[in-house]
Amino acid sequence: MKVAGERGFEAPREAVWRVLNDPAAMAATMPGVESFDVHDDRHWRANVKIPLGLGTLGMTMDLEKTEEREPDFASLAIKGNGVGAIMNMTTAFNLSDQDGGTKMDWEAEVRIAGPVGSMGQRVLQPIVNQQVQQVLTALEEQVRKAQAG
Amino acid sequence: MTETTVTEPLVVEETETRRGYAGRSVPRKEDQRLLQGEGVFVDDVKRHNMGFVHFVRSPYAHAKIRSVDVSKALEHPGVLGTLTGEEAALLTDPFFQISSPPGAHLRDFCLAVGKARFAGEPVAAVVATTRETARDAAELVEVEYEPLAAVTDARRALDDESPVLHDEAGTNLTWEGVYEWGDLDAAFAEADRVVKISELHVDRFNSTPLECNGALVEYNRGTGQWTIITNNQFPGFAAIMMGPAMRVGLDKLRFVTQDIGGGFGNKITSHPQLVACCLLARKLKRPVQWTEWRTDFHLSMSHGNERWFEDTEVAVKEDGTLLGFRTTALDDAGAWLRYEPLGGVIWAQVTPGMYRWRNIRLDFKQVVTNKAPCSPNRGYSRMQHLWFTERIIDIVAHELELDPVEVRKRNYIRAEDMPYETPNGCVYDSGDYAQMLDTALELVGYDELETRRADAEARGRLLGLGIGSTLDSGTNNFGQSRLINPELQFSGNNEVATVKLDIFGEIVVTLGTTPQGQSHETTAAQVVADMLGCSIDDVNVRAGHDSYWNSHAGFSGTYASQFAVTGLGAVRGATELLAGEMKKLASVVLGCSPDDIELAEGQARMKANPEAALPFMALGAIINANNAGLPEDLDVTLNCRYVYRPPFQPPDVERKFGNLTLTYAAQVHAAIVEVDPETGVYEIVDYAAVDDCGVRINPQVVEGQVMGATAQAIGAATHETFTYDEDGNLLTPNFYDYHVPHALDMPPLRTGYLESASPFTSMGTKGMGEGGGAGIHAVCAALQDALRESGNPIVYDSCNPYHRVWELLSDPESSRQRVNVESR
Amino acid sequence: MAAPVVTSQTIRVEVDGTTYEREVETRRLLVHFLRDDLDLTGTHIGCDTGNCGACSVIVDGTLLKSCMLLAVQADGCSIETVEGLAEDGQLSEVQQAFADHHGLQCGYCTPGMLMSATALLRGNPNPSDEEIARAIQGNICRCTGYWNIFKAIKAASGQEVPE
Amino acid sequence: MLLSEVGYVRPETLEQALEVLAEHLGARALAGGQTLINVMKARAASPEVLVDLGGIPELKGIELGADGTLELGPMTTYSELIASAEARARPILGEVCAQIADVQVRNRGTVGGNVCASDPTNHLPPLLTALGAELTVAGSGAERSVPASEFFLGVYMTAVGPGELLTKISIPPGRADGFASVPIGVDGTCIVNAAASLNGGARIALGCVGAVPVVVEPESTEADAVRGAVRDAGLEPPSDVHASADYRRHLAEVVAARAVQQASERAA
Repeated sequence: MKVAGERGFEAPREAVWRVLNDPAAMAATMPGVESFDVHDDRHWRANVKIPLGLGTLGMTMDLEKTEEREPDFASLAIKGNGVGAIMNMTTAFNLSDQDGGTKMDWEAEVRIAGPVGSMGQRVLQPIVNQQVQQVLTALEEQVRKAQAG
Repeated sequence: MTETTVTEPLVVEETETRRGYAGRSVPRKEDQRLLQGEGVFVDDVKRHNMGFVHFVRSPYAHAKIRSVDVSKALEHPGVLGTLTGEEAALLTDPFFQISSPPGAHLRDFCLAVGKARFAGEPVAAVVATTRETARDAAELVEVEYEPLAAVTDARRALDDESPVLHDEAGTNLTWEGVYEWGDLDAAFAEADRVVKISELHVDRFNSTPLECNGALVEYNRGTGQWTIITNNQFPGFAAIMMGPAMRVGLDKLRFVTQDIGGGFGNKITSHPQLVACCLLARKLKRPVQWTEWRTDFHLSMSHGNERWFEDTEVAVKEDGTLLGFRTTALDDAGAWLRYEPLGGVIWAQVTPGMYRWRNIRLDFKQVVTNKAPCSPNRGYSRMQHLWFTERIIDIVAHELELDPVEVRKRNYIRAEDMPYETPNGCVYDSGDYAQMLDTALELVGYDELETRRADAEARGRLLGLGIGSTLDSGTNNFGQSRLINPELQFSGNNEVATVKLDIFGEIVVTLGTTPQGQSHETTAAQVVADMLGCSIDDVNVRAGHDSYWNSHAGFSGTYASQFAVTGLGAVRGATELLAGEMKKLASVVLGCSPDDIELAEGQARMKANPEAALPFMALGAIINANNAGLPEDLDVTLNCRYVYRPPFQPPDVERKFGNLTLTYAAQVHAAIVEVDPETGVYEIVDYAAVDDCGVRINPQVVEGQVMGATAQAIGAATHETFTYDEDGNLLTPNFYDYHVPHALDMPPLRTGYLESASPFTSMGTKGMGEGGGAGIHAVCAALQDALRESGNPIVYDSCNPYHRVWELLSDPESSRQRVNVESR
Repeated sequence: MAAPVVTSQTIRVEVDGTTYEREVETRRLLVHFLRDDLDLTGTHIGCDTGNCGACSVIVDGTLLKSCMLLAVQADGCSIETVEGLAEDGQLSEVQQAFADHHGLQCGYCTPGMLMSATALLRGNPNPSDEEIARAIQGNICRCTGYWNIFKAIKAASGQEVPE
Repeated sequence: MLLSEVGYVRPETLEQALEVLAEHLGARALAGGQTLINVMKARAASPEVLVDLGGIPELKGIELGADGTLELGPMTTYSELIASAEARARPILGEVCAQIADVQVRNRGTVGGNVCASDPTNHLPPLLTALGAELTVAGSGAERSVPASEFFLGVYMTAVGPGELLTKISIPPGRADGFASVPIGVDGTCIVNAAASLNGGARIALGCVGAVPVVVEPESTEADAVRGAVRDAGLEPPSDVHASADYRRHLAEVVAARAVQQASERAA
């Protein structure tokens, strides 16, 4: 499943870059994070419980920064492991200046394997889309916070 | 909703068996227990102290297994033990492979070893005191996977960039063979037109029996024997697979079945799971029970063969006379060859379909992909091929602007040609296909077709009629396996029955078969009662199969449309022996010649003097409990065993020539569909099924098979598909997304029949039950007919859910590019 | 004061006229309770998504799928299963009609199908063809194509059945 | 089959239920269970505690107010709604409920469960959205009323937050309603569905084309206008084994027009 889009931020590119590369700020953007461990500057691990109305989907997510070209490009590989589902996600973003702010072009490819992956096909795409929107909105909030702080 | 018309039989051979129970729809013996919830299905069986097995399954379609750690699972309260692929590889040998190289090199164990090759493949097993606990613990088994790229499209399987599933084979092309008969060059030289069809596709589905697989396995440490209570429908095959793998003789494997909740071929290849259960029962020193749940079944068990027909060329005369065809069949076997590559030859039982063309070339290639393994499914391998030949007929007719009815009639093998030898040496025993077609057309209302078309059009609907004609070849000659692998030492076929007369006059019949709804207890009793001249109520047919009873042979089981021939052949043979013994015994007691004795009304009596009679009870008592004083040389046990062996020769491996099956039941179905052109949604509004399976022992049972097969075909033609995404996730792993027909989906059905007695069987019967594939062909043809005025698209897939019909409607040209007609 | 949260509970149910009292884990589905705890194996399981209807039973007069109910939710209820349809070995009219019209082959869907048919005819003694089909739309049969089941239910309702 | 371990409680009052939900963050309300228990079988979701709402009388019942407003207790089963004389005040409700799944599921499944599950293929989220229903949500504090158009937040997510319950569904009077769908087979899961209501301007709510029902308000009830409005709505439907995004977009136009047509016929 591929999703992509762009998002504008009213902040300079460096500020956005800092947020995107700050594990703590990133943790705050992810839904249902219960714990977030930083192994080193390229490897993070999060325990998340993705809240769904019918219960939560618990996952351990290993995040690895696979490429980085400061201050405009980075890509991540994320591997999530949960009961009944395994998620593999690669995501990349590209920052550029735009009207005094920053434009972020992003794309993500999500692959979900296991019973949940196949059972929930009719609902997974909407869920992924929605989670992505939530992350982006939270990201905006983090950028705003970082600007204010 | 439903209206069923049974037409008068058009061909009825008077036979000896027609006088009594045979030929009548007597009530089923099975029904009393099944209607009261007192059948015994595999999951109903319990044993003291049994543990429940849950398999840990790979979430990945293709991944290296770096490690399997069961320690956390073993610590979980209630867990009794585990089994891993590495253990299995130590304790067993790989399953025997039917294929010649490179397929022969596959190393298939009961659990994945080193690598998982399809999503849902069992990787480890956990046993616990409750079902729920076993599943809890299975979640605690830590498997470290290294995901690999998957290949899920057979057409990509041989690309350089595609991953190879089995390093031992070195290629995904596990079997290939070239079949050619007749003179293709001459046929194409003679043709007025050559119709080229670039690609056709038979989709992946199966019959999804409502009961999934299962077993309860006990191990007797004293004798080293396993008792496998299961619903496997072909224990003979399971035993051949399991014994060598487990390094034991077949007497150590006792198979027991009773009631089986549908099989349709899908319960032939549970042997890997059965081996895992055997190993666990021995390791844990207690009975273990395994029940497969619906999602497990969809993910991992017995998908029907998916097949592509590439680069087909058909040689045809201007008037629609078919001369021959050539094609490449690319068969997608899934990840393992559990019954394959037999599908690579089984289709050849019906090489020309129902038509008289004599020049045929088919290049068969079978590949492995990261999908669930294929194994037989109702109409196994013939269905795919017959769909293909039927598609050819309709495409040729439409492209040449001929009537598909006329093209069929022009080319059908004629009644006067029977028995008909096909180009590859099979012998179609009897039948009148044109007559069947006429009956089907009459039942479906062909005369009013154009009126109905106009009426539908006025309602904004597109109406179309389609015909599907098929053969249900029954009673395999297993010698055909040598066309796959000349090293194999299989040929012929056999089935066993024992019939005995017991002490109080009970007639007890034991079958080697494993029925799953086919009413064997009833039909066997009909035959026995007729032959012994007694009431059907006095005939007790044992339910199920037990290899302890000594009533089984190498090919025992219920599969491949053969009970009416092999099963009843064995019953008949054993009953004949028993009747002879009963007469002999009576003649000794009554002091006459056995020829003077007849069996009637539950007695052995003198023909000349019916007063001089011995009731069956007396005969049973004399031999079993009161035998002093009988002549020493009286060779009578009243316990007779007979092995029926059909008259087969091994085929000619070089020419790929020989008789591959004994009987050929035939089906002609006709469907009328109405399509909503705005959405692609369609409905089957009328349906007729005409069946000819020779002499019918129990017409109601036969008709039940026809109906059931028809419903399955309708499901397969409309919505049933095992579709995978490119990563190898199955997108239809349950009945939400895998939509089988519901009561509301059923069209009105009319059935009709012919009885063309088989000259090759003792009662004129033919195996039957698998002919429903005709429905897939009929629906495809009806759709193509309905869409003719909407850009004349080509129906190229066997499964046509609404989205595909919409695609044909909105872009007919893409489908039309698959077809090209050359004039010569 | 809210009721306590429990993970197992003693329940009392009446099944086909017999009262059973058992302690059961709260997570156990009613169908597993019937089959495994009470050994009433007439009620079957054909799927794991509530689609197939093989597990249909009548709970306090209402037709339900026993795979979508926890056993504890049936506490205090009266349950009818296929095993209670015949009286003294005498088949009910619906059961007999299934036998007469060959409405079953393998017999696996049959218990659920019989419960659906029984529930239908209690509320609607003279169902139309459409009503019969709607009454069993939640019961999957893979053997018969439903046609003979339609006939059987129609016959059980005393209506004429075209042969 | 084979659920994970789960706590269970069957409160007898709404207060008790809310109390348990507030106490246990991992608790989920169990209504008819016809979705939730299946999700739990797949272990795709594993609530820690199930709060069975079956024993709470105030969550049941159907009342028709003097002004024609229909008030549904969320624990009303589909079968009860179909059989209810009061519910016939808004006939589309019973008609649509009769299309949901099968007899057994309709006997057990509840209207509240249908909306709170918020599965994109469910029937009632688009229907209630089109009808302009109001949903009452109770928590530890005051009750609040949420219009259906704001109730559905995502797949399996609604305005009913942690510690809260849906307590009432209010449906304004009206008759000019329509519903159309393309299911898999005659009665399978919906591929696309649409509800329309012409009570005060045309409002269409489309199901199965996003995480939540998509509202489209065409300028007229003419088929072309309806289809145009759906086309302009910029739908981003999912692709799956039953339909590509494009096919769903197309079907959305067709079923919207059909739902509006049915509604128009009833307005006449």
